[in-house]
Amino acid sequence: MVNSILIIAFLLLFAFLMPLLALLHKRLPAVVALLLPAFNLYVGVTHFLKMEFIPLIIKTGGFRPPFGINLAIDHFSLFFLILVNVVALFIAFSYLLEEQDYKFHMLFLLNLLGASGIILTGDLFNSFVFLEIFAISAYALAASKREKHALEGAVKYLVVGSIGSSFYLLGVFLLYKVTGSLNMAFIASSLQGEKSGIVYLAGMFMLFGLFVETELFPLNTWAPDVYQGAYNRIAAQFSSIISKAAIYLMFRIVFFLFDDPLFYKLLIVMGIITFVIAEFNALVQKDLKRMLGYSSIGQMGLSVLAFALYGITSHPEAFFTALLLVVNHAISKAMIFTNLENMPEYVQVDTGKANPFSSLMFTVGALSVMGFPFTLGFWAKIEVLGILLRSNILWLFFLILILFMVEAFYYFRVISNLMRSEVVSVKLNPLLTISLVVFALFLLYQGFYPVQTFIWTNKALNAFLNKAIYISTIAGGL
Amino acid sequence: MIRKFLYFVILLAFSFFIYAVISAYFPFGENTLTGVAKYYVDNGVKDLGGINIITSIVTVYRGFDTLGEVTVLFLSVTALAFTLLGFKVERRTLPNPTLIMETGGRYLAPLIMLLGAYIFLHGHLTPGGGFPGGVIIATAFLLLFVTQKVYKLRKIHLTVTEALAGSLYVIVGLVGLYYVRSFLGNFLQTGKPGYIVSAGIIPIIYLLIGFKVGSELTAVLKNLKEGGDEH
Amino acid sequence: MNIESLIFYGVPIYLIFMGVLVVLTTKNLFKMLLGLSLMNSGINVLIVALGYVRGGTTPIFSEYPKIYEKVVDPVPPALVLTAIVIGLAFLGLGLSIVIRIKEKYGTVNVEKLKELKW
Amino acid sequence: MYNISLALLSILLGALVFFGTLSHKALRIASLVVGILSILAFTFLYLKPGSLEIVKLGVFAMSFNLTEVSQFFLWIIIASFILSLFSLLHEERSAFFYLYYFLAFGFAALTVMANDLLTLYMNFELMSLSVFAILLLGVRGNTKEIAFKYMIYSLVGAYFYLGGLFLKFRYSGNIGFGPIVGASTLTQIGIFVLLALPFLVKIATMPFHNWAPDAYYSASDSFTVFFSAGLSKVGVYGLAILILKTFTELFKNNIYLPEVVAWIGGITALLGGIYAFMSDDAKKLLAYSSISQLGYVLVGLGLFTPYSFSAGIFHSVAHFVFEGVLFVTVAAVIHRVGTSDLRKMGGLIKKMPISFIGLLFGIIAGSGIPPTVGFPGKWLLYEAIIMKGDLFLVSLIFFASITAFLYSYKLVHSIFLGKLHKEHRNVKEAPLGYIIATILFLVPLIVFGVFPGALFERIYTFTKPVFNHDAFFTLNSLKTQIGFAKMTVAGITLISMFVISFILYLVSGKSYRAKQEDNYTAGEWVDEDFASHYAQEFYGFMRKAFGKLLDLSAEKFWNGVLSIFKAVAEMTRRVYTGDVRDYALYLIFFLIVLVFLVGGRL
Repeated sequence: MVNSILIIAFLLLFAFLMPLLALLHKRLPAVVALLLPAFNLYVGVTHFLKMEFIPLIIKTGGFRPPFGINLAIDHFSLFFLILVNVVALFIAFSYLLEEQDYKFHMLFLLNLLGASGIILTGDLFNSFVFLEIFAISAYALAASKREKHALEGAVKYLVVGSIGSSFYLLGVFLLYKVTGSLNMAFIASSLQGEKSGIVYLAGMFMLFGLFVETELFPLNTWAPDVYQGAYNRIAAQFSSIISKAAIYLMFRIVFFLFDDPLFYKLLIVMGIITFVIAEFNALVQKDLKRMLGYSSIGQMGLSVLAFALYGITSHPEAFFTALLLVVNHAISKAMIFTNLENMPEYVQVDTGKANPFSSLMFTVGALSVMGFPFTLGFWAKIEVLGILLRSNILWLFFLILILFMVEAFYYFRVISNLMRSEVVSVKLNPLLTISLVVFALFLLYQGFYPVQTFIWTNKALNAFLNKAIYISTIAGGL
Repeated sequence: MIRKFLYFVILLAFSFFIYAVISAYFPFGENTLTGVAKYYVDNGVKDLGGINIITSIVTVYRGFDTLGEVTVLFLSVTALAFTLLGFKVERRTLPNPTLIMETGGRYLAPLIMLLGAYIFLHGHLTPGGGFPGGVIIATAFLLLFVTQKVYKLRKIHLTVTEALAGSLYVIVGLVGLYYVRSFLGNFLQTGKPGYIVSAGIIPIIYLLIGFKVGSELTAVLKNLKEGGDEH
Repeated sequence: MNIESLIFYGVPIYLIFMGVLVVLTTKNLFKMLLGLSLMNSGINVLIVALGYVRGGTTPIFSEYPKIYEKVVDPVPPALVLTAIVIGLAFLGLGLSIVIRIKEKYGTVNVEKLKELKW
Repeated sequence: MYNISLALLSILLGALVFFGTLSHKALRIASLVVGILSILAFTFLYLKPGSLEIVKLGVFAMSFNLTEVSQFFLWIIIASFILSLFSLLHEERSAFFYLYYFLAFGFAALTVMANDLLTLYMNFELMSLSVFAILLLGVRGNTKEIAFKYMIYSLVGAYFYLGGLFLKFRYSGNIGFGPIVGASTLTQIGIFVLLALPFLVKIATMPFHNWAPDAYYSASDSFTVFFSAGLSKVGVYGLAILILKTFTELFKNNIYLPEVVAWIGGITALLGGIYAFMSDDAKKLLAYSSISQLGYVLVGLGLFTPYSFSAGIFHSVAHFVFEGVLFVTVAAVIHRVGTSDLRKMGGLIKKMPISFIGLLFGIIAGSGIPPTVGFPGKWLLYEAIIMKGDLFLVSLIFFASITAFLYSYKLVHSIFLGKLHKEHRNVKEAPLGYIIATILFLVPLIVFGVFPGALFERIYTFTKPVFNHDAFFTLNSLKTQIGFAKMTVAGITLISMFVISFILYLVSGKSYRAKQEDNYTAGEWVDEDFASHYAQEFYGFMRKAFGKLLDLSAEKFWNGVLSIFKAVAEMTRRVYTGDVRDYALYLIFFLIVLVFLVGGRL
């Protein structure tokens, strides 16, 4: 197996070298931006298949944890690494032919670096650094269209995001003060059992920072603006890479460090409110991208809700559901947002022109988000309803059911308008077409025969739930 | 106005609350070093040969963070240049620099650069290091930008310096990975503590960081002065 | 409550929330960024203050092999070093976006920046 | 051989027709004919009831079983599908239309074959999706609005069904059709309502019927044949299976639920009829008549006596036959005339005699006159209600029957009788496909009317295990405790009355044979173009009587529900003010809230 630190090293190396590569050939940066996610994916998949159940520690600086920073790799982090890089590969491949400044590709790679770093690292302060890399590149990407709306969205994100990450830093440091370490496993092992009040405060500060990135209400106010203003590929990146890496960190931190009902209850409430408000707001949107943005927010809320239900009820299925939702949403939203590229004349929810192929792709993606039978989303929806019922919260069950109807309502309104919209011939980007078809087939195939997704998700789930092994492998030596 | 005052009162109360909590949990100055901090202080010099423990932490123990930090800076410069791409700065006529400014600037700048170089080369011995050193170097260029009537700095030079310094940093890390099986691991001898040639890779890393930060910040200044156009 | 802790804890915390207050009350986007920067600085100072050991020196053993008995916690300064650079990076990017906004909207007044809402 | 490969076959055939349509007109017709033949062949050669078939989806196994009930309804669906294909031969539609058409059929077939609730749900949703796609390709009206409306009604029903499915799983531990044991009556009723909802939507029970008139109006005319005659049977099947297998005990023991369901059916029958004779569009009229007739079916199923249940099932077959023939003939007329507006038709009797006969028999059956298929079901239903002693319901149904006469007459008169419009002088008889379909529909219309026992025998096989009742029929007669009907006698009586009155007409009157173009008003000369056809303001006086009722539409109610949602959304979206300072304010307040949540632990 290739040493997985190379993921980060290569991403950095090539990001640094990008200006020189751009001097060599104008197209080289785009190609590099395609090759690196492919490499990451290769590393991720080989690890996922060959790795033992025990997490892999990769130390940096030559010192064992907690003295040096380490990467801690288990199936759970690999699962997210693969997910994020699949989407990145998808986006990079689809836009290979697009003319962009090399700096854009640099930002793309650095964003991917941030996401991969967050996912792989086993150190809290390191996660803050990567979170910042990831957030700052996200601000820049949100503004990358350099038009009014993009800039407005970006500046809102910037203000909100920087407040959030400042408090994340404070939270991390408070934890250091309490435990004397910055290593996640060490902190986790010393936080087991009774926690002092300051730990809760630190947890709240950290979660406060993460809520901004995971788009939970009321800290998600920037999100619809960014989704509306940014390029389509950036919107796809936001809903499928950025929010997914952030939600990974949230899962890890909440479950490993602050495994406490207070946090889970908080997350349940936040998840519900986020889902409710996002779905309702999506119902009355006029702008298609803003509507999709709200839908993304709603899905994040739902995933968080499912995760938090695990914390309350300790049914592993609940967390499984959260992962399934994340996968389904990452893939289908990446599809929907990039597909918007093919329908430039369809901006409003109910009017516009589109070509049949893009309408079809939109429909497949939307059906999967809604959870129509024989798409991957169906299984996620079934699991969601199943765990809600199993948790014995009937009112919540019916609330979610009704919100699913709301979701179906606004998606089908778009679908029916799209299908009957005036046909306009758009020159389809061949690479985008290929990747859209691949993703659509994946969603349908996994909807029909979801074994692979279930097995992989289950593997990730088992790695995640066995936090004792994680902690003892890393912190056991002390 | 009332609104602002209300915010003020609420925030004041809240900050007082946080203050009370923090000073209750961590009384000021009454620390004993525990955990990793204790290890760093006890073994830092032995491990790496650098007498500046903070530097050792920054470059080796938590060198990965520093790599990230460099990346953030690099990222911000890139993002800034990208955001300002195609933005034309209004040509404001600066007051013509006087002869004193021009001559003084011309002679002062190399000295400032020298100071910067000194600071990043002595990072493992004295307070300072790559970042301050780089910033000082950038100020030398700022001085030149402001005081010289005609000062052309070719962007390509900055770009190449930046790219090479950054990638060499990663390559140093990879060499460590090859020789000591650990990314950014120290693969050199630690030498005698307190001497300039000591502390393994720390001076090398600070050298690279100094160049990188210096060239990046200079690029920022250039961008803000001339607008971000294609090089 | 002693005066030392009020200065070294109280002031940074006050800085943090006054930074927030600037964000809440100013209309000028540029000042808003400065407010955020103020908040960052407050957090940085607070972190360094939290690592202080009374009577300790900096963890630089200039007279090696003599080891000082009491040194301050070396980790917070190392972290803050990183955090400062991050704050700088944030500010730089923020300013460039504000410049662009000034170009496109012709103003940096946040009340005019409400094209995306609801 | 697996029965479910019928769905596979239909997908293949759909693809075949799809590519046939893309290439050449003749190929389209050829591939449609291949479709008809191969589905017929499959049905007669392979379809065998009683074997459990499992399709493993990795994490869930879809199970199918062709039980007696399924088989009964599957035959109806297949028959209506094939008969609708005959008329489809003459309609030229886009390639996708055919694909969706075959898909809708395939998934409808899978739906009735499903052996558990989740399998049923999955196929049911896909059937709805296919129909949605077909409706998007509709021919008149605002198709996207109409298709959207259909989909939303279906989806809301389906989602509630999903809720019911999970509740059932929670109480009984499985998702099969088996009964729910141990849940309280109220819970059971709740689950029944949830599970029944999508099927009530499919059979367009009031107040879930709003999609139907628009959808029937908008959709391709041949598709409506399948839509009304075939696909609505999926709804009937769903209700039947729920009542027969899952909620048997509930219906047996609870005295209110059957009454309520039956009353909902009765009201649907009456209101549907009233709306029907108020409609000025042929297809909307038929849509409402279909709603009304399915109301009878719901009465029968809901009342839950052996007679009423059998009557309901029988009447759903009758519904298939006469709605099928009505929709086919109307489709034929529209094909020739080019409009579905009743006010623009008239006097086509001589131009399209076969269609006229088809339609005439259709309305006769629809009004429940012997010896047609409409009679036995209705008769038995009346008997059942009377035996139950529910006189109000009887009178409700009775009035509903009167409306059936009214709209039937309006239909036949407006299209075929009266004055011929000038532009229709060159109208020819419908093309061959329509004729064949009409004739094929007329066969069961008479045969099952005269020999209802043939059908009741099938129905008996699945009602007997539930009700444990004796056979109440012979091949051509029905016998209950309070009545006896022999179809041949009733038929002969009625036919002889017709003959006698016809003879009287021939013998007695010296009547003037008016030409179709003749105009006659009281002493006034009018020119040929003056439309004196009564279809202009047919039942205009009724509008005065029932105008208030027409205003009281369910659509308004549902729009009200929707607007509540939208009002809530308008409120919640105000949170996103667009002002960064507000956003920062939310952040800080939220931070304060978070810190206070920690509160006492500090």
